[in-house]
Amino acid sequence: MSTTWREWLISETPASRAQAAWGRRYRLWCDFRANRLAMAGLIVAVAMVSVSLLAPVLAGFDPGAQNLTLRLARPSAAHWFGTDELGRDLFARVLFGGRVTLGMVVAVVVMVAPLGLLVGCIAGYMGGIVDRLLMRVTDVFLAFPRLILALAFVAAIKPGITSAIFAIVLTAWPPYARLARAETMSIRNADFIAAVRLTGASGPRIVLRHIIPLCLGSLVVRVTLDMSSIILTAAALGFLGMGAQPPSPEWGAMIATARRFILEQWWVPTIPGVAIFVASLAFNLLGDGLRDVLDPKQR
Amino acid sequence: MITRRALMTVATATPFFSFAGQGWADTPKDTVVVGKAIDDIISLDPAEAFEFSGGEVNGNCYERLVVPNPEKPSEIVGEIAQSWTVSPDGLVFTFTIKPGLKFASGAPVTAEDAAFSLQRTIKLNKSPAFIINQFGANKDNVEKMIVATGPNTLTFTIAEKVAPTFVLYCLSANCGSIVEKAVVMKNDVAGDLGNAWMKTNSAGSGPFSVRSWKASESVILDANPNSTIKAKPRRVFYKHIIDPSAQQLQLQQGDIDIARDLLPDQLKAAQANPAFALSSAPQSYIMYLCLNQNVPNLAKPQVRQAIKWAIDYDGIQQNIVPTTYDVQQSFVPKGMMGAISDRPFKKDIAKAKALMAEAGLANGFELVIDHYNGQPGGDIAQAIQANLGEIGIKVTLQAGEQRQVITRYRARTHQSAILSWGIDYFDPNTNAETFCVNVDNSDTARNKTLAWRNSWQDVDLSNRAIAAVKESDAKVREEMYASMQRDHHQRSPFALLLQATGWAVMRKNLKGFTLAPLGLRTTFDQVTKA
Amino acid sequence: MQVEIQNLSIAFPTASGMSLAVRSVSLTLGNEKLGIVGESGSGKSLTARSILKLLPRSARMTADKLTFDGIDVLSANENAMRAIRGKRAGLILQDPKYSLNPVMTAGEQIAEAWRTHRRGGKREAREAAIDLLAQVKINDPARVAAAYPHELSGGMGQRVMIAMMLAPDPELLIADEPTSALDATVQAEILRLMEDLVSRRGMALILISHDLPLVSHFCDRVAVMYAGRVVEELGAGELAQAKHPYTRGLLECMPALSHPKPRLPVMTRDPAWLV
Amino acid sequence: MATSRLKALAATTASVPITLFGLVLVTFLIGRVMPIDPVLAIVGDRAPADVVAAARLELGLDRPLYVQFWIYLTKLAVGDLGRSVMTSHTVGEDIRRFFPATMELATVAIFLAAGIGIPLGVLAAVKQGTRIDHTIRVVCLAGHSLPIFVLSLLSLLVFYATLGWAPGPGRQNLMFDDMVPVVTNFLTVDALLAGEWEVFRDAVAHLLQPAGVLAYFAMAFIARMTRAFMLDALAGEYVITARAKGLSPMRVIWRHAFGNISVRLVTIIALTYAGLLEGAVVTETVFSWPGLGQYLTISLLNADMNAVLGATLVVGVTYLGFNLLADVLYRLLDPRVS
Repeated sequence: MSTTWREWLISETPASRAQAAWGRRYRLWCDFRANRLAMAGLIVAVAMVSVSLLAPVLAGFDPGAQNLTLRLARPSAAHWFGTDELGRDLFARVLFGGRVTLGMVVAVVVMVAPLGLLVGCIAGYMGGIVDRLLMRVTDVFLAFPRLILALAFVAAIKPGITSAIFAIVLTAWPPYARLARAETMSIRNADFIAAVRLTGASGPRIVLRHIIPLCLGSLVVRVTLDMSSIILTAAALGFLGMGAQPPSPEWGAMIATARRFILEQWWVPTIPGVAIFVASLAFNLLGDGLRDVLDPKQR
Repeated sequence: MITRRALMTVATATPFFSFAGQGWADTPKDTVVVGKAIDDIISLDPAEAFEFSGGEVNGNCYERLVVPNPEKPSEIVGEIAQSWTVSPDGLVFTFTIKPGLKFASGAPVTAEDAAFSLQRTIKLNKSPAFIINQFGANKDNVEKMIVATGPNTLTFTIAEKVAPTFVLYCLSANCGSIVEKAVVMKNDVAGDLGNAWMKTNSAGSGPFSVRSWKASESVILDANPNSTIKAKPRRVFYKHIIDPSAQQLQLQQGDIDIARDLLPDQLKAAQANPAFALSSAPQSYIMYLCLNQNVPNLAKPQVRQAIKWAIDYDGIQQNIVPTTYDVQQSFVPKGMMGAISDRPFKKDIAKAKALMAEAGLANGFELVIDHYNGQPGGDIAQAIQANLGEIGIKVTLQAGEQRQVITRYRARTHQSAILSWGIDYFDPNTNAETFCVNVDNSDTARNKTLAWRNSWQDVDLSNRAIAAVKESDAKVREEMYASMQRDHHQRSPFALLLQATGWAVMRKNLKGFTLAPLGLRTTFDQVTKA
Repeated sequence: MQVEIQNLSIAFPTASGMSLAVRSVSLTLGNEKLGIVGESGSGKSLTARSILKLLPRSARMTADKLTFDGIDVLSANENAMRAIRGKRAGLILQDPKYSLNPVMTAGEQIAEAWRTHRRGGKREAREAAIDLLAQVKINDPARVAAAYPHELSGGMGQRVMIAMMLAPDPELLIADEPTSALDATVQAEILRLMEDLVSRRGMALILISHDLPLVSHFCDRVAVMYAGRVVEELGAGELAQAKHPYTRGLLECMPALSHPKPRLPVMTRDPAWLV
Repeated sequence: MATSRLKALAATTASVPITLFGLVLVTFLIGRVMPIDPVLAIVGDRAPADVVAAARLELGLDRPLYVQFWIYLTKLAVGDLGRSVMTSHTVGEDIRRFFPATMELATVAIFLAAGIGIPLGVLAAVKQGTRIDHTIRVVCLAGHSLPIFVLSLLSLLVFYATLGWAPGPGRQNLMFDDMVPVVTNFLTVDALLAGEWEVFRDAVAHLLQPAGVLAYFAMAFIARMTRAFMLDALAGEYVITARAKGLSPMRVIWRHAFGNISVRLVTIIALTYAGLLEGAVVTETVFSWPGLGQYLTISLLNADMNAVLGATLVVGVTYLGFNLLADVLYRLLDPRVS
């Protein structure tokens, strides 16, 4: 092949469907790459994910290992971020905390996106009484004060990461359902869906094969933007003592236990705060950039 | 109002956004502002209030028949009672009321008021009522048991003979506060004996009276001009501040005069700061690890002892709670009659492991420990988790909101828990009973003591605790509690850990405030500000 | 009034570098009616809008010369351009559904244009707007003035648009496919109205369209654009003499009653045209 | 046209009671499965068994669940929200006291957020792709990325403890306590009604910091939506028309582009406003603000179910109310909706 990959990708006259598809993706990537803030977000997000995954290698300390003689030590060569109130290495805890936080984010997204999508698509596609019923349920959950619902839910089960995840899912799905419903309604009456219906495709098949894929673009954007709010909700739950429990190095819980040091050993609560901030900002920037590219009409 | 306004104009003459750092006015000279988490208050009615902050407020607003001498708590002195006698059979206590005492309304304090107050506590039958009704009174017979026999004399008849000091200490409890009958009955709604009104008001003869209580916001006490105890501050203002850091900040900024809930590290900083003075006193709260005997592994005596030998008491105390707790391994808190200074346990992994092997559990087992999600409970739980890990017990911590943990505890669904216990009244029986007595281990038991909650029945200790109450000889009684505690060390499913020390950090210009020990009265009547 | 365009190029950044949308176009316009014809994307709209400097933000414009009545448009800033826009040259867009502000009444929008350049009171402006609506042959000008764009038909909307652009009495009117969003029956009416007004006021007109015969009917001169270039310039009457194969192609694609063809030919494009 | 608008409105309004019913039901169920014994809050840990049993009976907890729910509903129907065990007041009284505090906070916050966020959003859209745009986006996103409790703590540390510019936590200087008669429970309004300027000034000073923190959080969303809407509007053909008319850039931006998005923005602001009511939960804790958020949290953790149900209901009603308001505004203000 004499042409380079790039030329193949940006060709105006693609020779195959695959080439067209990849060309389209490449062009989106080029648009995305041009957005420097979004790229910064992507790089930071990827870096955080990989650092979290490599935490056992990079940390150098066991995040749970206490050394009561060395409590609240200042940042030093041995302990880059200092130590906390039980003499645990803060750097290691922040790294492992990334695993907890990002793990929670992934778990929430994996549950909430399909759930919201399904409810929304069914409501949008079926219409009528099903739609009205599902939307009322959505309304109920939307009208709930989000953090309170999560708090109540966690309190009702028991504080911990698992219940925090379910609590966030419980509060996060309605907007997805709304989004998917709106998209479905706009697609439902499109000519090509009518055409598919003429070929005898069943309702579920239309929803699964034709409607859901078309909602994915806005869904991806929504998910990325939501990641930051998931991180923040998880941290708020941890902060209020209802999320991850000590000794788990979850960032919000770390701040909650360390906030009493804010006047003297300010770095102990501040460092996990910065971690939350950086992660959340990265996902926000990334989501913003993705929205510009994938979902220009929403911007 | 006029003077207050004049004060304020001066105070607010400072600019809206002052750059001077002290731009926001200091608190007024005649007002004491206390920063404290006061959301535990659910009522200010002394017949009902059973929580820490409510008790403190009552202590400033009411007087009782008798109280422990604040200088020497083992001695009982009269407050409203001038003197008292006990009948030879030990069943009838007769009190003579001091002349000249007045309620906030200006009306004199009479034996009728005193009798009414105690009857009212029994009749309302709220949480603290048992402190009085354990002597045999109930709402049907109370008017015969507690009688004003004259304008200045009152008799209190008990059903069976017990140590007189026990009775007197119980009468000194918060629920023995004397309220003004006329005021209370004026506010009676549907036979509630004024309970609804008394929740947010006061009718006592103490140095202060309640001006207002706004839940989760503030309690304001105004000096009671008619009290024989003349209060120096005109007003005491409890400001609800839940966050210790916020308390610290506001103390530094002069927005509050006293911070009550600072944490160890903040106390350390405050000690080093010349702008502050500190007051501390041992509190009645004892933190303990309990082991539910319905868990087979924990029912093995060797395991219970192994756990007690595995915990690093000193390490925990010195590193996590250096100022706010002391090591305490017996159930009677230091400072109370019957307390012993024994320290039988220290961290000894070899010994603990040997005990585990003896129990046939050399490889350890898994254990769930419930604890409060607040501090320092969380840190201590983690330290204990690490300690028990060394002898092979794999601990899973289960943190919960306070009432959530207690709900599980009361339902006996826990395996093990780290909790605190404070005394109900100023007599060792309060703790001896709860830590030892379990005469009915069924789910419908009337008295659900801590021993019951851990399904632990030790007939010998139960009987000895019940017998100790009846012993009139103070010396012998003290001995009985001492030996009970020593046996408790060896046999109980409780690893007693720490006794709380209360701290108040105040600004240097504040004089005359000290924290009272063991839940006795912390009062504000002698406080002055320079 | 004289518009001179020399060697105008307009480019847009894309993934594969800058892409030229207009390539070295040169045109001059006096007090006459010029038609610019070409298919979608041929650069005709951009060329016309460059006179008002109303190009998309990402567009990069270069030219040897671009003047409006001696004013150098290339170097003019926004302020200087505002002296031309509206006051001296108006622009009519394709579809009134989008080109009229949906949340302002027709009257407000016309009055706004009038007031911007004529400094009059509000009441005066309202009266002027109604008068202008009458001039574009609207029967019930007061009602239309009070109506929102979505309440008007396409033809009506375009009349509002014309009235709005004529309000400041400009010397040049640029009409960018003014009728392509309208019903065929309305198209002629609007064009006739426009031609009538332009002639009566002695204005110059640039009429952009993809409909060659239509344009030649209304204009003095026609420029044919293809792929960003002016491939041919003709007098309106000289269509028959068109030389460029693209122009010829355009003409042959037209169904005509006078010369019926069994089958319309398909346009063949020669890459050489691009050179 | 007017009737179709009214019909749509009526349909939206009709759905509110159904949603509220769902809200009550879900809260009720959560409250009942919570592993906290509601009796504990009333009688404490020490109470003997008979006192506990009496309290349980008093709360009606011995009845079957559906009976308890039915009793709650019938009382609710006559406006009786029951009594809070935490405060010993009726929940209605509590809400009248706590809700205005939160509303006051949220109201000041939303004004700050909209007042700063909208111009920033417009500016970012107008300067799209420039350094100004990037700066605004990052500053706004930062507000949305910081946990609100960190922001609150930092703000206290900086503006109160270090600089001394702001008064400390709480709703007012305690010397002013009880100075003005309670009319609305909006302290600023009450102070004005009483003509107490010092109290008013003090109340405003105490409001600014927590409201500022909330506003920064809300501003991010408002600015971001404004920017997005504006980009959309600026790309509209009618903007080209407006420019072709020779209008000044200010007029093009504000009258034409912004004029087109203002209705959509109103809905966004209304929704953000509703969101702030719950965003206040954490802020209130840090700033010792006696508001509904704190009330809800504390009641929840004490299983004070009447309080939780009542407060949730109020927040829910407010949220739905704002939604409805947004809907109404949209339908009434935007000439395009028919």
